[in-house]
Amino acid sequence: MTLLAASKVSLSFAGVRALVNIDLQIEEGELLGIIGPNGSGKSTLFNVLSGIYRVDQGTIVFRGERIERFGIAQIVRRGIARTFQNKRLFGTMSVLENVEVAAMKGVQGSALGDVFGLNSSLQARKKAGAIAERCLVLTGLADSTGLLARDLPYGAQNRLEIARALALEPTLLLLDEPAAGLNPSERAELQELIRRVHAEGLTIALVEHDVRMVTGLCARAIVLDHGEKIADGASAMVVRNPRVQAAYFGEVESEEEAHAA
Amino acid sequence: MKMRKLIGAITVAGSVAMAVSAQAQDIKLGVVAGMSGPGTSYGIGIRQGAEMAVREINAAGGIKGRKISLVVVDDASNPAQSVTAMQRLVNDQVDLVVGGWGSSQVLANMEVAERAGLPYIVVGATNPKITTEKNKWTFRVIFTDSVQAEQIADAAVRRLGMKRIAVIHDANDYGVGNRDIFVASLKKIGLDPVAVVPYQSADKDFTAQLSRIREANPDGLAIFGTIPAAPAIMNQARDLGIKARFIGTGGLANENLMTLAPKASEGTVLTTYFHEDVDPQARAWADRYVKEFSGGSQPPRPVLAAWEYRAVKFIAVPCIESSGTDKEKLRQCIGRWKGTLFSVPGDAYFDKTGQLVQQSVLVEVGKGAFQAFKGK
Amino acid sequence: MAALHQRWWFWAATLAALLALPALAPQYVVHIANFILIYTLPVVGLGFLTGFTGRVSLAQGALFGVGAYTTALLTTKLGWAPVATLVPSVLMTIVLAVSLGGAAVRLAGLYFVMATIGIQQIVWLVLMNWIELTNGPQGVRSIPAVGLGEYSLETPQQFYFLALVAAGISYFLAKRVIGSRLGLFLRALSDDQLAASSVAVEVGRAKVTALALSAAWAGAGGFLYAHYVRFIHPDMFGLEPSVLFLVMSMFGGYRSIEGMIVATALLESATEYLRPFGEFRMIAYGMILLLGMMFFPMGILTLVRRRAGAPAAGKD
Amino acid sequence: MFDQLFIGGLATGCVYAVVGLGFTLVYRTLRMVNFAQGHVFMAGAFLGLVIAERVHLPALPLLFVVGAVAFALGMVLERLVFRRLYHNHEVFIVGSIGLGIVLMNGVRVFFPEPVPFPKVFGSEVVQIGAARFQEGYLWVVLSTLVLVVLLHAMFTYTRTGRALRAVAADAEIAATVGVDVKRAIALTFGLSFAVAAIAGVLIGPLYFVSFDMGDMVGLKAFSAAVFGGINSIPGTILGGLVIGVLENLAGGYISSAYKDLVAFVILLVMLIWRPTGLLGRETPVKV
Repeated sequence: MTLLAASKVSLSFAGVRALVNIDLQIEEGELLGIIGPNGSGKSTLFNVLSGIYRVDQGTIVFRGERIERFGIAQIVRRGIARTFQNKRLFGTMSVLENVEVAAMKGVQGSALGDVFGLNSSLQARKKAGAIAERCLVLTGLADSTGLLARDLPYGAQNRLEIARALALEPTLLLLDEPAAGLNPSERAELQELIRRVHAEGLTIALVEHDVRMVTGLCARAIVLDHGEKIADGASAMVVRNPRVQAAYFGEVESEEEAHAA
Repeated sequence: MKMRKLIGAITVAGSVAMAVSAQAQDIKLGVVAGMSGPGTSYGIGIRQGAEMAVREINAAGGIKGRKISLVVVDDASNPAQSVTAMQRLVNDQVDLVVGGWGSSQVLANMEVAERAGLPYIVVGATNPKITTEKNKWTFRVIFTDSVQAEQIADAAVRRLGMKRIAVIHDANDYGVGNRDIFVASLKKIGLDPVAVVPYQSADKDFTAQLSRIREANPDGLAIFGTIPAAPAIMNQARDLGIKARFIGTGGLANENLMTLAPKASEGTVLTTYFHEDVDPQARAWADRYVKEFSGGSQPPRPVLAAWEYRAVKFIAVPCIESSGTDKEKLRQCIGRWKGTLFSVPGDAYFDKTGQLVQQSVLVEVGKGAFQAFKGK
Repeated sequence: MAALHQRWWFWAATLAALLALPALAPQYVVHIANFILIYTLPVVGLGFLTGFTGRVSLAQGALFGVGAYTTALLTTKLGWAPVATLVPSVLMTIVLAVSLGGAAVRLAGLYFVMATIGIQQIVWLVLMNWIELTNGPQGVRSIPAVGLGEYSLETPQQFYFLALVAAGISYFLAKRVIGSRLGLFLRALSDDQLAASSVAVEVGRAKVTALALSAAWAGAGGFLYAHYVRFIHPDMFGLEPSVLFLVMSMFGGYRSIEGMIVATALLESATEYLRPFGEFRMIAYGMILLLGMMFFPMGILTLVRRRAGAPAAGKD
Repeated sequence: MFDQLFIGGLATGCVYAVVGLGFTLVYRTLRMVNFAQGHVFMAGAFLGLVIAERVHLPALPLLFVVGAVAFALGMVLERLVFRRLYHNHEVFIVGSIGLGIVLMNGVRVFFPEPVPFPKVFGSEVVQIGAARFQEGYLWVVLSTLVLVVLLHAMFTYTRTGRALRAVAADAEIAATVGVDVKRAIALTFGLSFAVAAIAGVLIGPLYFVSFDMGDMVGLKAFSAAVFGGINSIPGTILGGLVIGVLENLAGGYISSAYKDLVAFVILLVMLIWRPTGLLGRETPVKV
C-alpha cells in the first residue's frame, strides 16, 4: 500500500528551479533510497516532505491526507519524522533530554497543566523518559544519556539524530545523509542500525550520497538530478542506468560541497 | 552559600552606613534630594543651603551645645529610589528631614516619613497633594502650584491686561497641576484660555504645539514647565512669529532661562520662590551664597538653596531649641511656627495642612536677569 | 560543591538566615531585601524568555507596571481589598502582554527585542497620558497595605515575610515550569527552532506561553511593589527598570534561576553601594553593564560555577 | 498650520533618518542593534559645541571635522569595546546600552545643564508659505540630502564601499573573495558614528544640547530604521521622514500628549505586519 504519494511537485527559489515535477511513491514498509549528485534536490525534497518549504505546485498525500500546505509540527504529528544532514541537535541539552523532547509528542497533557497540575508533570516526564530510554538503547546511546548533545562525538551525534526522530514514533522516517562524515566502521554500525529499525516495520526514505550504502540497504531507489527525477526502480538497476552514471559520476565530488547545506 | 555571603555583605554595608553617622549627641538633620538625575542642579542647591545653614549654626556653638550633623541622601531624582532614600534616613534615625525635590519623588518618599512619624519639611516640590490634613508629619515652605498659578492668573488679567491667553504645559504633575488651577482661576475672573496644549518633558521640537497656539492668536502665553523645555518653547515661539508675552510660575525661576533664551525670555513675568532684591537681608545672603559655592561642578542655584537655608535656620533650629528632638513635640512646634523670613514680605505661618502661608514674589525678566516686577 | 545546593543543610541554613534577617538586620537592610525579593519575580519571569527562548525583552518593566497599576487602581479607586486584586493584576498583565506581544514573540529574536521596545514605550506613554484612568504624572498615592485579617503589613519587617513567601513560591513554580515539558520545549527551541518544530514542538504556542508566564511573574511582582512602596508613578516603569531586569536575568548566567536571584540581589544592592559615587554613580552602573557583557557574556556567575568545576551551560 | 507642521516634521525626520542610518549600517553588517547610537548623536553635538567654542569654524568644515573625529572614535571603540560583544545579540544589546549610559553620564559630568549651541548655521527666520522657521532647518534637510548622496556614491563607486556591501550581504563569502572583514566592520562603526555625530551638530543650533538629548531621538531613529527596513539604507531614510512628519502632524492635529506614541505604534504594527520593514528584504533561511 502507498504510504506517501507526491505528484508533480515543483519548487523554485528566486527563479532557480530546485524541484521539477517530481512524482514519488513510498510504499508502506519499504526502505527507499534517494540518490543524486550535490545540488540535485535531495535535501530540498525532504524539506518539502517535512513542511520546511512549501511547494509551488503539486500535491503530497500522506495516508490519504493532503499535507503539502501543512506546517512542520503538523506534519510531524501526522507521523513523518526526519533527521538533518547538518546535525540539528539541541546542543545545550543532555542526550536524554534531546530525545525526551521528541518523546513528549506521545504524552498526553498540556504545558500549563504540567506546571499547575499536581503529579501530571512527573508522570509526563516519566512516560517520555521511558520512550526516550528505549530509543537510546536501540541506537546504542544508553551510556551517554547525561552528556550534553554538543559534547558527543560526531558519530554518536548522528545516532542521536536518529534516536530523536524514532522517539516521535513515526510511520515514515526520513534520513538525510546520515552517513555523511562517518568513518567506515561507524558507517557499518549505522547501516546495521537502519536495518534493525526497518526490520521493526518502520518505513524509511534514505537520502544518501554513498551509492554503495543505498544499494546495500535499499531494494528500490530513485535518482534526482537538477531537481528532476531521472530514475526510479530496483536500486541495483538504477545505478547502472547510463543517465544516472552521467549525472552522478560525471562530476567531481568535493569535500566542501558534501558539507554544504 | 552564595546567598549567605550576600546577606553578610548587605548586613555589613548596612552597619557601616550606621557607624559612619552614629555620634549619639549630635542632632541629625536628614536631607533628601536628587543630586544625580534630572534634578541634579536643584538637589545640589538644596544640599548647599543645608550645608551653609548647618555650618553657621555649628560655628556659633550648635543648639544648646549639640552640633548638627547632616545626613545627605541622593535619590537620583527617581521616585522609586526616593522611597529607599527616605527609608535610609529613617534607619539612620535622623531627627527631622528638610529637603525633597520633585513632586513625584516627594509624593513617594513622604509616605515613608508619615509611616515612621518623622517630621519632614518639604522644600522643592509644589504639588498641592503634598500638604493635606491627613499628612500630619509633612510640612512645606515653598508655595504650591495652586498659589502660584492663581497669582499669575490674576496678574495676567488684572495687571498685564491680557485678553487672549494660551497655555502650554508639561504633561507631568507640575505642569498639569499648574494648568488646572490656572484655567480655573481664569474662569473665575471670567476668561477662557484660547488654547491649552501639553508637551512631554523630553520634547525638543515644539513646532506642532506652537503652531496650534499661533492659530489661536494669543496675547499672553502661559508656560508651565521647566528648563530646558521652557526656554526652547520661548525661542521657537518667537521663530514662529508668536508675539504673545510669556508668563509662568516657579518652573521658570531658573537662571538658565536667560542663558538658553536670551532674547525670547525678555519681558516674561513669573512668580518665583525667592528673589534677592526683595529686602537687604536677602541680597546679603545671596551674595554670601554665591561667593561660597561658585567654582563647583554646578553653578550656584540660590532659589531652592535659600528655602533650604531658611527652613533649617529659621524654622527647624528654633523648634529643636525650644522643643528638643522628641518627634511629636517637634512636629507640633513646626506646626505652630510663625515668623518672618528674608525675601518674604510680611509674616509667614503654617496653615493646618502644614503649608507655609506667605506672600509670593512676582518677577520680570529684563536685561538677562530676574528683576522685581514693577508693573501696575 | 556541585551538589551543595542539593544538600538539606544548605537549604536549612539559607532558610534560617532568611527568616532571621528582619530580626537581626537594620530596617534599611530589610527594606533593600524587600526590593530584592520583589524584583526576583519580574527577573525570574523574564528568565523564561531570555534564558529559555533566547528572546530578549525590554518590556518587562512596563509589564511590572501594568501589574502595579492594576492593583493600585482597583484598591484606591474601587476600594477592593489588596488580596483580592492579585489575580486580576496577574491576568491583566498576561492579557496585555499577549495582546501586544503575542504576535511579536513569534518573530526572530532580534525583531522581538525591537517590538518590546515599542511595547515598553507605548505602555509608559499611556500610563503617563491617560490621566483619567491612571492619574498620569501625579501617580497613584495612598495604596493600602496588604492586610491579613486584622494584621496589616505596613513596616518593612512585616512586609518582608510576604515578599519572602512570594519570592519562594515564584522560585518553586519557576523550577516546576522549567522541569516541565514547557521548559524542555523552550530550551529546545532556543537551541534550534527548526529542529524543535520537527520534533512536534508547537513553537509559536510555546513562545506565547513563555511570554504569558513571564508576564504573570511580572504582574505578581508589580502587585507586591505597589503594596510595598504604596505610591506608584509612570517613571518607575520606564525603559530603565526594563534594562535593569534584563541585566539581572542575564548576569545570573544562562538558564539558572538561582543565578538570576543572586544577580538580582547583587545588582539591587549595588545601587546602594554605588550611592557614594554621587554624580558618577550612573557611569559606574553603565561600566558594570558594559564590562560585564564584554568579559562575562554568559553571566558573571558562570565564573563562580566554572571554578567550582561544574559544567557551565552556555550557548556557542 | 500644515506647512509649519510638515516642514518641522521633515527636519526632525531628517535627524531620525541620519541617526537611524547608524543603526542600519551596523545591523546590515553584524545583525546587531547598537543601542548607544542615540548617545553617539548626543556626544557628536557636544563635540561640535566644544570645537565651535574654541575654533570659529564655518558650518561646513565644522561638520567635516566632527564627522572625522567621530569616525575615528567609532573605529577605536569597535576595536576596544564592540568587538568583545559580538557573542550574540543579547550581549550586544546590553553592552551597548551600558556604553550609552557611560557616554551620557560622562558628558553630564562636564555639561550638567542644557547649553545653547552657537548659531553656526545662521539665525535668520525664513518664511515659506505660512511656515516660519530658522535657517538651520534648511541646513538639516540639505545636509541629509548630501549625506545620503555621498553615502550612496561611496557604496556604489568605491572599492571600500563595495567591500562593505559584500560584508553586509554575506560576511563568509566576502572573506573568501578577499575582503578584510574585520576592517570592514571597523569602518562600519566609524561610519555609523560619523553620521550620528553630524546629525548632532545639525540639530544642536536648532534646540539646545543636553546630555539626555540622545535618549528619545535614539529610540525614534531606531523605530524609523525598523519601519523603513533596518537592513535598507533608502528604507531608513524614508522611515525617518515618515515618522518625523507623521508625529508632528499627529501632535498638531490630534493631541500632543500622544505625539511620541506615533513612532512606537508604527514600530509595533510594522514588525507584526512586515518585520523586514517597508523597503527591507528578507534574508532566506538556510536549512
